Amino acid sequence: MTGTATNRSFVRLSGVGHRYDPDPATPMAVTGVDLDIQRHEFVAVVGPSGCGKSTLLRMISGLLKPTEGEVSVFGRPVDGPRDDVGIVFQKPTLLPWLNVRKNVLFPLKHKYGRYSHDDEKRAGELLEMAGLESFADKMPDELSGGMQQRVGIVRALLLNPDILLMDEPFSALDAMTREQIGFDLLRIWEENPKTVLFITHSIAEAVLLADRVLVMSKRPGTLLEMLDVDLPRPRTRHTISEPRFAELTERLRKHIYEPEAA
Amino acid sequence: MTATKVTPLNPVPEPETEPSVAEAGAPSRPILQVEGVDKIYGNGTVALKGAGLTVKQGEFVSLLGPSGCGKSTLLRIMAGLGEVTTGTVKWWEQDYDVVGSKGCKLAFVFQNATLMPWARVRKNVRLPLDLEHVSSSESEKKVDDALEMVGLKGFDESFPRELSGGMQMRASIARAMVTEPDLLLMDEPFGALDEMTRNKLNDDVLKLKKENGWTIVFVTHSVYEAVYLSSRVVVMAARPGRIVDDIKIDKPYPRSPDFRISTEFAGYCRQVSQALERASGMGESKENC
Amino acid sequence: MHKRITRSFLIAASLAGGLLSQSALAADKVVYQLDWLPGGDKSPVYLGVQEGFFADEGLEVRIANGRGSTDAITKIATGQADIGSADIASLMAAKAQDGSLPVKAVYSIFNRAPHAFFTLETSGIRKVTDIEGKKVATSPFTSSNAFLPLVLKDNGLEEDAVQLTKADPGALGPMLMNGGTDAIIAWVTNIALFDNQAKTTGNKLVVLPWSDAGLELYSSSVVAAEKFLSERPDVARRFMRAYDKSLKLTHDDPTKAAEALHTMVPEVDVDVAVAQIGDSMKLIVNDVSERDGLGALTEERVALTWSRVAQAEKLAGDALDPETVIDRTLLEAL
Amino acid sequence: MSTPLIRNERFVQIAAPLLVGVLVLLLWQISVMAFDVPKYLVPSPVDIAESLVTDFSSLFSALMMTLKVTFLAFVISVIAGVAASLLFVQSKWIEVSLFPYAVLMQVTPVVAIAPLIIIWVDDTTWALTICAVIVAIFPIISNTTLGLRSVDPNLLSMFRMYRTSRWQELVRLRIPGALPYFFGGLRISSGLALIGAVVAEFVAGTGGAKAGLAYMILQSGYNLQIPKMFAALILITLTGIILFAAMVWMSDRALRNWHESALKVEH
Amino acid sequence: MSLKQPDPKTRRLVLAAAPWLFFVALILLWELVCRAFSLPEYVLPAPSAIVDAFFKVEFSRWMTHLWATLRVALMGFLVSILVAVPIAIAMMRSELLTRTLYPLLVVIQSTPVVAVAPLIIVLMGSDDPSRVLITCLLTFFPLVVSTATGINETPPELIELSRSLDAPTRRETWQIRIPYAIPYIFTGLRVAITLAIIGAVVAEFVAAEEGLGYFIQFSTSFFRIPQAFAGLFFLAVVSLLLFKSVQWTQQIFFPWSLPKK
Repeated sequence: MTGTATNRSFVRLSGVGHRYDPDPATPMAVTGVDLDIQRHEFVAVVGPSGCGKSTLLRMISGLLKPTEGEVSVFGRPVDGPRDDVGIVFQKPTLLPWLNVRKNVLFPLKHKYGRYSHDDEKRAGELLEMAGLESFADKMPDELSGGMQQRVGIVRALLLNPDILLMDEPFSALDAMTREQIGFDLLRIWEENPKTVLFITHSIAEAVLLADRVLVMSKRPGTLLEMLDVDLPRPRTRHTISEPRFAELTERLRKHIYEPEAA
Repeated sequence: MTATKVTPLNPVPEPETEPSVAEAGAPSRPILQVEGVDKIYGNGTVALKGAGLTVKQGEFVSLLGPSGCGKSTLLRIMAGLGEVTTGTVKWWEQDYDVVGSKGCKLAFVFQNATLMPWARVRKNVRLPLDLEHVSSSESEKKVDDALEMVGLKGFDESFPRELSGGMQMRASIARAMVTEPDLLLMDEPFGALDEMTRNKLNDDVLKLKKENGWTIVFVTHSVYEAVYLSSRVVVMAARPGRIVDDIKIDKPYPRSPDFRISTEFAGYCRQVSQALERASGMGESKENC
Repeated sequence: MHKRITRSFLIAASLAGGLLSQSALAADKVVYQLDWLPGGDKSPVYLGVQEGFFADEGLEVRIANGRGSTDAITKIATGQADIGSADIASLMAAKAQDGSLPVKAVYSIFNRAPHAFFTLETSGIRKVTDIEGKKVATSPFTSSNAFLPLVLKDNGLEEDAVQLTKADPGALGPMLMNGGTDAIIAWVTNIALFDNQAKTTGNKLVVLPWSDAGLELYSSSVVAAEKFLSERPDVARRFMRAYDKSLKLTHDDPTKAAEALHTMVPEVDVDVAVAQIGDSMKLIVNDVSERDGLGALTEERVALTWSRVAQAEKLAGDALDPETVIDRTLLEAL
Repeated sequence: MSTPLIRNERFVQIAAPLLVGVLVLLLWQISVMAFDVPKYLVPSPVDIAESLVTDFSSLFSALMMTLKVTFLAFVISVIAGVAASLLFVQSKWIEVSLFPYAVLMQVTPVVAIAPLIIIWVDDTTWALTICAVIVAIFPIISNTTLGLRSVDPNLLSMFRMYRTSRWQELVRLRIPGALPYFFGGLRISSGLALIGAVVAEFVAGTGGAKAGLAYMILQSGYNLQIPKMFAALILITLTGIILFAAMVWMSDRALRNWHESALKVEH
Repeated sequence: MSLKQPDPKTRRLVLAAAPWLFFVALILLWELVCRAFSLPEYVLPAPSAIVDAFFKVEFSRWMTHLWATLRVALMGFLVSILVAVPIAIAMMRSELLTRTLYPLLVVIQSTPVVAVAPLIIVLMGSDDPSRVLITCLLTFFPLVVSTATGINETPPELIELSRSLDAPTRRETWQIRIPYAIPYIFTGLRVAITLAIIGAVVAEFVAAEEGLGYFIQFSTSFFRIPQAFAGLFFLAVVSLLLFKSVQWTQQIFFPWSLPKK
């Protein structure tokens, strides 16, 4: 069931599980997850709502301690919030009182209390890469949902993290915007390779973006299936109409709806 | 369409064609006629410009377009909920007054379930009947049938908050069903649900349409959903909101989930996507998607 | 032009002089606590300030408003004020309940009970006994309330012979004029005020003072903190000297006193204040003061007052030795 | 349950505030004794408790009087406030014309108008009630109006589609939808009715022998029976807390079917 | 479908005019009633008599009284902000503290301030500090509640962001939680500012030598009802202005915190 563990594994989860309530009678949110993610791999996780996808993500980020098993990054166990992790949330969660530029710089301001001129330059570059340079001085509420989420991604990239954790980042967006921003993400990822863990409930999105798709079961969440996506990169709008794409999505759909049959 | 032909993973048995009302030979009567409708808001925003559309008996029409293209505005006008600035709207070839009389019933399903939080599911579903002063013995039966059809049997005494998002939406659909409407208007009904729930409800809607012979106008953001469900996809552009394309999906009902992985489906999706791209390019500001 | 320069020079000089004298002499500060809002009956202390009687004694007096006698006594007891005016009856009642209360009466202002029934001619009430079964309104803060049962009893009436209503003092007049009540309980010091109001509504005011109905006692007095008396006896003496002087001048020249009050409290009309002074003086300068002297606190009348207070407050007659609330040293030093 | 009491959340929830209460009382008692604070200044908790027992009959009748005014005022506020809200939602014109006066009533200190009301109204009980209504009515009006107005627009559209009468719309949709807001207003208003009754009695006086707690405070203050004064004060506070708790309980019971998110109503 | 939309411009205009027209009508009616029934001034003074009384009082006196009230109200208002915000922050930090403090706050809130005001004056003196305290007792509770609510409304994602950055708690409080609470704090401030005026007036009723509350009390005790009314209206106008200025402050300095149209 698990991917072939090689010594090149960047993020490694071994027998990881979590239970929110210390009472042992309550069910585990996540249990028995073994997973190896390679450096600069794009991994998507799909599963029904409440299957513990977010719990998994929080354990990798160090925000949540696993109650069983161990998470390690580059061979070192994770025991607290990590510097080299960027998180993108379901909602953009920008600070409404700061303009776009300051929102992007917020992690620095928040972590160190200040930022330098060079940091501002870097923020400018990132915004430019995301096609947001002309919006740098706008307030978040002047931006559409899609653009706000782009700012959220840029913000996560500011500290140049090795790992990018994305928790259903596009689920609040409409289908068209969602598709567009997905391609934008791929472009940014190809320009600045990161290890990405991308949580979504959209099968099509997972297949379109990821190198590998993991399927999680209902609570208690555990890894059911793993699917390598062999669609060529760079992926574009035309990828969607490839028969192979339809085939892969359908296979995943089967796994999720009738896991026993698959 | 130059998609390479591939064999589906599981060979799909050819579905038996359902003789839909529209194709049954009966004179397909126009249920809804929108002609030259403009809608200008108080602040000068042109929400709709010259919208024209005819919906015939038994059709499933999806309205698809970028945000701000006026598809919800158009749908509300179709429901008689908004006034038009210019142009005409006819229901069953007559004025709005006819709506609600026998054979001319409308029902509306909103983006959110919009259930009354203080009332149990049964009472929520029964509401349209209560508003029409239907006797309780009659309405109870209808409510039971509707709940059974949407698969909420046994949840009739629950409160909305006790149901999941998908189940709330089912209750909302049941509420639309109880008056046995002849035209069902749905405004992005599944937009707030996750993809898996959404797929399930899509199949349910198709099943209910078959059982009840509904005519449906359906607003959505999703190309896949539009192609999967509709007999026609109407593509709209923004600023000003207008209709730019009308694509027929020539796939007979009933449709099974296998339709989703067919080349045909992919082809339609591409066609609609391209129309949508063109429509998005037409707006004044491309950035503001 | 020339004149103006001279004047401003004079002002500057006097200011400088004031500053100098202050720094040189550093006047003793005294806080005088009123038991109610400023009014004509309180004018002596204002006159003393305006006429410079206190300044002459090297005192700097600040006047604070109060809300009833007990409020004034409490503030003096807790050291927020040094000296002030309050009903001696309230002081006795308080002392009887808490013997440690460190406040003493040093000078009587009203040697007669100021309490009275006010009614309109149309009510048909001509004497205290007519009040039976009538509606009577009173203020919740007044010491009159305690004496009402005594007055009723003295006149052969039951305690519950009247329907008593308590209302804001500002509302009493209108209530009477309006027919909201048959009579009110107020102080004779305010006859002019109510009379004016009665006149504007075409009514005639009838006043039935309780002192005429047999209520003989001391009332409003100057009371002082024991600490003030023991720690700054000289300041206290100087204060009373100036106060006594002011009171006499108020009697002789009510208009001057009223103007002094108006200067310091512009909200008070001179006319009203003059009338109030006139009414108050009947309680200050009368046959009792003729006999005992102004401000006197005779042992006999103090004992009489206590017996009435004890009756009114339903206290045992031996709950208090009335002499313990009296300090005559200042009177003697006048 | 084998979990020790200190780990039991419910126990801690109740015990912690109780403990603080007891500590505060102890501290109070000790400091009054240690610094020999005179009774006429601050009485000790023991003195107050003693007064609560010995003066129980007079305190109790005063409490009843205050409660009477409070309940009258509360009931009138609810009826008149709801009526005003129903009037306001009938037309925007009515609302914009009348709402400022509701606000005016809210910003005017009742201490300042109470004497005037006493002049206008003969019966003191009613005068006090009116003062208390002036204090208590605004939260009901503003919350209920807000509630009647914040109907789910989609539900409203649906009612319009079925061509429902205004009356049906009001009864079936607006009124039930406004309940959480209304209860929010009720919670605030119940406390204010009590405070209004006390304030009014404080400045405006009281009727005859039927003196309320505020008059009791004044009277015992006047007679320097400070423990009794504190006892009356404590009775008022207790009444306020009980009223508040009763309202919370009532709205919880009435609204338990609502989803939590519908309950975020603040005045 | 031939229904015409009413012209929105006219509608707005009429809606803006309605309250003023109503106000003028009300005043006229009032004046008329007073004259027709020749009501005595102490029952209900006519508007003309009130205006008259207003101008009879010297402007500088008005200003003296206004300043006295305003000074106490604003000081009380500021102090209660300084007290309430830290309490709300502390309550956010510790669940136990919330559980312990909250009942105490409810007790304070349930005790009528008018009843304790005389005690405070006796204990602390009849100067500004005790008046400010009386005002604070009235204002700080709504502020604590609204600030605490606001702080708890912070999106959990942002708290996670903060924790994932390993930022000090102090910055989490000041850079995320407090700004997020600002719309709620302003809701509390709007309530508190009118309560502050009420508090100042209550304090003046207990002990004062100047101030609008004192002025009103003084006027009634000398049976000058029109003057009392003039003071009352002046006070109401001042409260409304203060209320508005809180709104303006929010509009000018925190425009982002206003609800979206």
